[in-house]
Amino acid sequence: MKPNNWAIKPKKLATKLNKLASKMAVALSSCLLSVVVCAADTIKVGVLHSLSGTMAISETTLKDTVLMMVEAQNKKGGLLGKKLEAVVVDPASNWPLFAEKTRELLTKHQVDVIFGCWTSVSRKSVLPVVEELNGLLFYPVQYEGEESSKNVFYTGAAPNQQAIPAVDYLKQELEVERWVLAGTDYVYPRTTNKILEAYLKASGVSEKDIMINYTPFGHSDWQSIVAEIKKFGGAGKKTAVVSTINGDANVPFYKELGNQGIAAEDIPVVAFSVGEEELSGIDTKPLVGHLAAWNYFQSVESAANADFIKQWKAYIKDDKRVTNDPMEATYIGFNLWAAAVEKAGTTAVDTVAKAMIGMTAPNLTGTTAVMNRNHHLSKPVLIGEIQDDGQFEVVWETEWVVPGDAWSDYLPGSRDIVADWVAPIKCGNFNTKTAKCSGQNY
Amino acid sequence: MITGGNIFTVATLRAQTALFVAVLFGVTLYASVCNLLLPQDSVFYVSTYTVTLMGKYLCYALLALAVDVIWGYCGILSLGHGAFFALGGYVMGMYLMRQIGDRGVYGNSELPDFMVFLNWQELPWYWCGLDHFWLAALLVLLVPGLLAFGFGWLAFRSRVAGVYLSIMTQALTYALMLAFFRNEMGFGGNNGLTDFKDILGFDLQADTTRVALMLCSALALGTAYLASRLILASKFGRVILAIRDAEDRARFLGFRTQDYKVWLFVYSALLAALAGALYVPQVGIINPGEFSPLNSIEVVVWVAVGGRGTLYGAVVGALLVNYAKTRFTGVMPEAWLFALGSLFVLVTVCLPKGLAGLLSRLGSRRRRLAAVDA
Amino acid sequence: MLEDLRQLLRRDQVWPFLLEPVPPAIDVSHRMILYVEGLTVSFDGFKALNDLNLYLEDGELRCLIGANGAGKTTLMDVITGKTRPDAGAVFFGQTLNLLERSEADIAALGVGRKFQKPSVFEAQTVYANLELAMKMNKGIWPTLLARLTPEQRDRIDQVLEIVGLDHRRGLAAGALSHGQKQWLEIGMLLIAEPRLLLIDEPVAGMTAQETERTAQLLTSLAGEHTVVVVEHDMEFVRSIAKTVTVLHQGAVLAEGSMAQVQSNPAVVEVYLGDSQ
Amino acid sequence: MTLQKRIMQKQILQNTALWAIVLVLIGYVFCRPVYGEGEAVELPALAQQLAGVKLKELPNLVGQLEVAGKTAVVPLFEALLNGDLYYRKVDRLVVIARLSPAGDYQLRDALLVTPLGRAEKKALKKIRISNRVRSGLRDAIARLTLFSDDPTLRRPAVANLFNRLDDDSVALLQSAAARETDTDILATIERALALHTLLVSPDIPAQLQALDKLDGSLEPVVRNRLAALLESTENTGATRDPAVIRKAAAVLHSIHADIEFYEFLETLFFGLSLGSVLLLVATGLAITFGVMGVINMAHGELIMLGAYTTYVVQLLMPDHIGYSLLVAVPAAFLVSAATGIVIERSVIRFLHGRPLETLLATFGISLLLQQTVRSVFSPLNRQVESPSWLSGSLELNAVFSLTYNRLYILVFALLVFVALLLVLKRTSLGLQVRAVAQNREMAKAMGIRTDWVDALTFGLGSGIAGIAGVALSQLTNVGPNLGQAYIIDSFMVVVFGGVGNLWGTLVGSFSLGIVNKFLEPATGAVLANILVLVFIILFIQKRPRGLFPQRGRAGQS
Repeated sequence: MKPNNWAIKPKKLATKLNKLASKMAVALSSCLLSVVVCAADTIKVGVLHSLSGTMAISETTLKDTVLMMVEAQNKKGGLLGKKLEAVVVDPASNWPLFAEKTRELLTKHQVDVIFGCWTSVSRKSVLPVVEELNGLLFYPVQYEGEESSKNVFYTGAAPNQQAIPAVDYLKQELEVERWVLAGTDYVYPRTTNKILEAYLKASGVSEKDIMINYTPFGHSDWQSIVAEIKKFGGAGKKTAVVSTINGDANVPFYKELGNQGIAAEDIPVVAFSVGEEELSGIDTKPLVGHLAAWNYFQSVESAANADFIKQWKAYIKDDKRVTNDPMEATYIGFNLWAAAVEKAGTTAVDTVAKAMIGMTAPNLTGTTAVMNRNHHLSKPVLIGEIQDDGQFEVVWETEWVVPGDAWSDYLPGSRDIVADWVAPIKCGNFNTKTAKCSGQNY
Repeated sequence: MITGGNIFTVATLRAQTALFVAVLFGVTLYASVCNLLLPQDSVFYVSTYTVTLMGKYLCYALLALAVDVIWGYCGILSLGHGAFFALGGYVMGMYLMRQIGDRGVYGNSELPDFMVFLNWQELPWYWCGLDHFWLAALLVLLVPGLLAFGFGWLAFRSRVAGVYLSIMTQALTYALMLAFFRNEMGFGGNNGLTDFKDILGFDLQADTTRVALMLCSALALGTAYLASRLILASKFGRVILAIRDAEDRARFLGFRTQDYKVWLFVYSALLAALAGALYVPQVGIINPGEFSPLNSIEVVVWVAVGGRGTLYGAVVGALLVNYAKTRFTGVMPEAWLFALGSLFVLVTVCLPKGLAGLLSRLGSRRRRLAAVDA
Repeated sequence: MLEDLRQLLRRDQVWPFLLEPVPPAIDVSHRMILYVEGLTVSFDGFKALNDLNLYLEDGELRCLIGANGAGKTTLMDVITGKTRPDAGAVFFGQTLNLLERSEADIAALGVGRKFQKPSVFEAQTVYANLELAMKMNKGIWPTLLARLTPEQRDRIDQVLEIVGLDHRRGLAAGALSHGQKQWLEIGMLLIAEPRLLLIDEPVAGMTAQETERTAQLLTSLAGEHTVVVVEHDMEFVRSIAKTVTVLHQGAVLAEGSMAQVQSNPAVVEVYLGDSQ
Repeated sequence: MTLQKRIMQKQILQNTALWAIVLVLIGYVFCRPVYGEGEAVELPALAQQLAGVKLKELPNLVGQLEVAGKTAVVPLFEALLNGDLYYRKVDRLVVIARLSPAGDYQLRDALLVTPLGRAEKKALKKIRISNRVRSGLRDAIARLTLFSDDPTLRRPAVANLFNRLDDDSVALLQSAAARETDTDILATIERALALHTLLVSPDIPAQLQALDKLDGSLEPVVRNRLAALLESTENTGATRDPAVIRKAAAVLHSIHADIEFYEFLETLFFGLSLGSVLLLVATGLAITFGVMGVINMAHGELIMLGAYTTYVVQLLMPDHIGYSLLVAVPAAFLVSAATGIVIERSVIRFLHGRPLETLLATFGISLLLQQTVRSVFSPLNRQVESPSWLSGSLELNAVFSLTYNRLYILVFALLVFVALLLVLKRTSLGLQVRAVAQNREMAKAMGIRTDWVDALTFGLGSGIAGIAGVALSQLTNVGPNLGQAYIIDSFMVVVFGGVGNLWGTLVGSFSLGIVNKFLEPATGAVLANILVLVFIILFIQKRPRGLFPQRGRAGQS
């Protein structure tokens, strides 16, 4: 046994395995072959989504989306006269592994851009590495905000692009007076609910009309909590549930709601983590009428969306597959990046990042997405009602696009902080009171 | 061959230990020198990525060693050693968090970022004092050590053994995982602790710091290996083996076996905690996922693959499996899980002594053949 | 739980693992070394021992016989601390209450036990087995730092010779034959220098020759040690026993010399009842 | 029907936009004889407007339809509510369409419900509705069915009106009371009228009498109105007779006491239900672990296989979802049992007497099974439908109801348990299993084929895991990670109850379930879970062999 083997030898083996894998995994085939074939002079696109482990359910789709976009771009002739080459790694839903794989992408494969991450914790794990090695990360999922990094572009929704419009809708259109904020116990629901609580109190809702509840990941026994919600909702005022319940816990939650006789007309549930893909694994009959707030729904009728759905179904070779909001965020992010590279004429991170600001790209709902100075997008907000075919019927939408706010105005800690990556501020967390850019040492 | 690995002559053991230490330090020092002194385009250059990876593997190897000490030598199968590893890591993580000071995104020198945006007003008491490295270093060992002592004292005194003990250790780490997931606990919930800046004033992103941390891990592993070797070669070690093979007999000979088990368990937990504390600054994050029972079971598999009951087997197993994991998850994630699953089954059914057992069997056959030839 | 914690934190006691074990002296001023009185043990309603009384004289060799389930092994379990009785008392000498002590303590007091099924440390050498059994401080630190003194080496050599395993000293105990394991276990008892030896079926699986040697060994032990032998082999019992105790349904049925016992009508009825 | 009824009862508030329409309609219905003769001529034309109507205009259109069509539009409303209303793209004809077994749609006239032939899905366009429309439709159906002959229709209608008590609904209820024959419904109407009297009548004896009637009434609306009444006298000093106030307070107090009692029952039921799930998942383990000493870490995956079997069964019989579970139970048993036997024969039999090794090997098997399922069925969750007899709840009164799926699973778990006991106690297989568990060598000597018994025992335990999977498919996600969520819990139950003792498993699972559910309101779900785990860890220190240990010498070795 010579332990130093691990550091040097198995180059050949890896190449062989690469070839083998490309034969095996149908979805990966074209791209991985290109990894092997195209040795030099390509623009490398890193894909950092979990393909195994608990997050594989959600993230595999995004990996496929990026690969589809890369393929489409190559058909259009690539970028700057070069072909794009996707480098796919699997961080296996393991957070430290996300950091390790990022380092691998940036140092070993020297990718020009990374599309990746889903959970907040994975992004937090990757962040120091991306900043250290000056990479470029596009993050396509709605999140809790409270962050703006020089090296990250956030194409998902910030809380003010999802949670606050949803609450406004419930207040104004459904005249909700009593609120249940139910979430899985992690940072996104915690922050979102903190923001919503402050927002509701600021608009005159009293403490006793707000109920906050947290449950663990994958919670499956919802009997007591649903009974409590039912009791809370039986007090004579219109009640709604704002749900930041994550992933797997949703199915048993909705089932229990249905069985305990809580229909959408009585106590509507508006969810921020339930999209078309999640619904495709659920018997949606008991869910009909419940709501979700996103920046995109598959059911939106626009030419761009129709094309996108067609392209997706053709790429994935499955007519039943659906599209969802994080896919749109990936789509926008990719197009913005491609446009910025064209504009900058290089893939150098600093130049591209500069070109990104103010860059626009059409989104799939018929309007235009703009990358703001705080590295967040301006997007429209849509509220949809779940239908029995697993799709959403849009019942409300904002009149204009809403700019994403990195630092919430409703949290005491971040009220005075703004992100602005254009000179003279050039800072992700600029404190307007002290006029200082705290923490980050750029 | 009755039960391999235990009836080594003193000479083979010495040779084995010397070889292990030589290889360990040879490789790590070589990598350090090549990383720091050679230019990046040199053929012999070792990238920082590789150095960090090596550091991580060495921590895993130390964790595997910890599990092997109690499982291979005392027959206590702990499915919760990840708990001690993670606790050690959390203490270190808390120290690193305190080192950030006012360089966090909110510029709050009193509170870590995650406490600021969840509206914590002041630092919880259990965070106090952790800005001092030596106190943190003490707590790295003290916290998991006390937990191991408390758990072991209760469990071994009431003679919870075998499968029951395994399931209880699993419950322990599972309960801790759930607890650390709770944001009210003040450990950052699901996100855990991250965004570390420096350790003892050295920038964590610097190549030299990374190399130093990797060398520290190697040193820790080497020391732990030697210490374990000494302990197990003493009469104490023979009592431990005696307890593994016939606990009742040992008890009727006058040994308070529960005390022996408790102290060995604590020793093993300390090794695991040390591994965790070294792991965190190198990977840059610690979160409740490390408490997951699955992780702990995986560690047991590294040991099984390498060969339990031989210290070098545990180390080799940890390195091999993790290396394979790094290689293959990138290339074919699906096949990897199939491979890992089959590895479990094949090793337990066909290679109960792991690779080390295979080696020693081959070795003894060669010796026998040689004897015949002569 | 709380009570345990309180016990743990008692100021007037040093934690047992920190304590240097000093075996208390055994008071045999009334010539008796073991008192067993009113012992009752039940498993799920079945009385394995039923108000059993037994007294052993210091230095005697006593045989216990009785049918399966008569309570012989259970009695040994109680004396060595493995099983807690429902009622009764067990005293070692005049003063030492064995029921308050753990197995390890009882062993340290000088009660050795050989199991029905030979129980040795199979992964270790014969020599190491004896070394482990050697009488010495069995605390954690002393064990960690222990080195064999020349006297101890001599003692091991001596015992190896007595049990006839001299030429097997380097062999793993697991490689020994069944009989040799029995001998090794007896050797382990000897080297621990106990006052009282409890020996469960020592000659099971032994050849006639080996049995004879065992008989010799056991008789030679009596006097210096007190020996209790449980055995089914009546020939063997007859060859070694001065006093025999017959157990039946968890209680003493008869006691006396082999001849007395054999002519006792109660014993005859129990053993031969069916055939009459 | 019960679903509708419950939904009606819950409708306390209605948005004001709809109120206007409701008032007009009630007035209209009240002023005119209910079974009027005038058939509105414009009805088909109105119905036709549904084709391509904007969501915003739909509530208005529904109101017009109700006025024009009255009971004639009930089928149309119900079709609209259930999402069965379409229009044909060619002629924009509004039709009720249902999926036929052939895969195309069977069309019916929207008003006359006469068959209109078939159509492809592509030729149809669904008329989509929103919550607001849905709620309006439910109200309209309630009003239209208040005088129906079917008491199951009248009941929700009454409850609906009770919840929005005002002069108009009272008038409607009074007229309904006159012709009501069902005593239960009549009592509800009387309570509603009493509440109205209490709130508006100036007559103090009448108020007191009304309070008598309201005593023990559990409808939330009564509780809320009483509380509001007391609060308003306290805060604003509104003039009310002190006797009435005192009595109202007493009535409210007794209502709260009743509710507390029912809440206790409810929590108990939740605990039993959680316990029954634990029992189902742990019983199989109690056999493989308790009887054979095999630590089967793949137990969770065998449960998962059972759930996937349910999914496949539903795929195979899409038209008989109601019966699919009855087929799925034996199918899941067979699939999991067969898998279990294969595992036993191929791996576990080599590891006999080495429980810790079985743990490792079966953990590997669990990874393999998970990944296999991922490859075959995709990593996404699969959709398993709940048959209608499993949805909804058994409503015992306004505050206490038992959900059917939980109720059935509770009964089912007990049945499985009893069946298993019978198999073990009464059959020769059971005898052999117990014999092998107690003394393998002896059993072998008696001529029992121990390897065969091992395989069957393992198969039995695995099969029960499969059955548990069928039950779980009705409660939670069917995905590759399904099993992992339950494996630690099931080990806890078995160890807590005492290995090798089925009764221990029964008592263990129910007590853990109940403790968990009673802790949950006080501590939250996560902490309750942690506390239960810590409790078990400490309990095992005190009683290392669980609640019901196997005793005697065999148990100690």
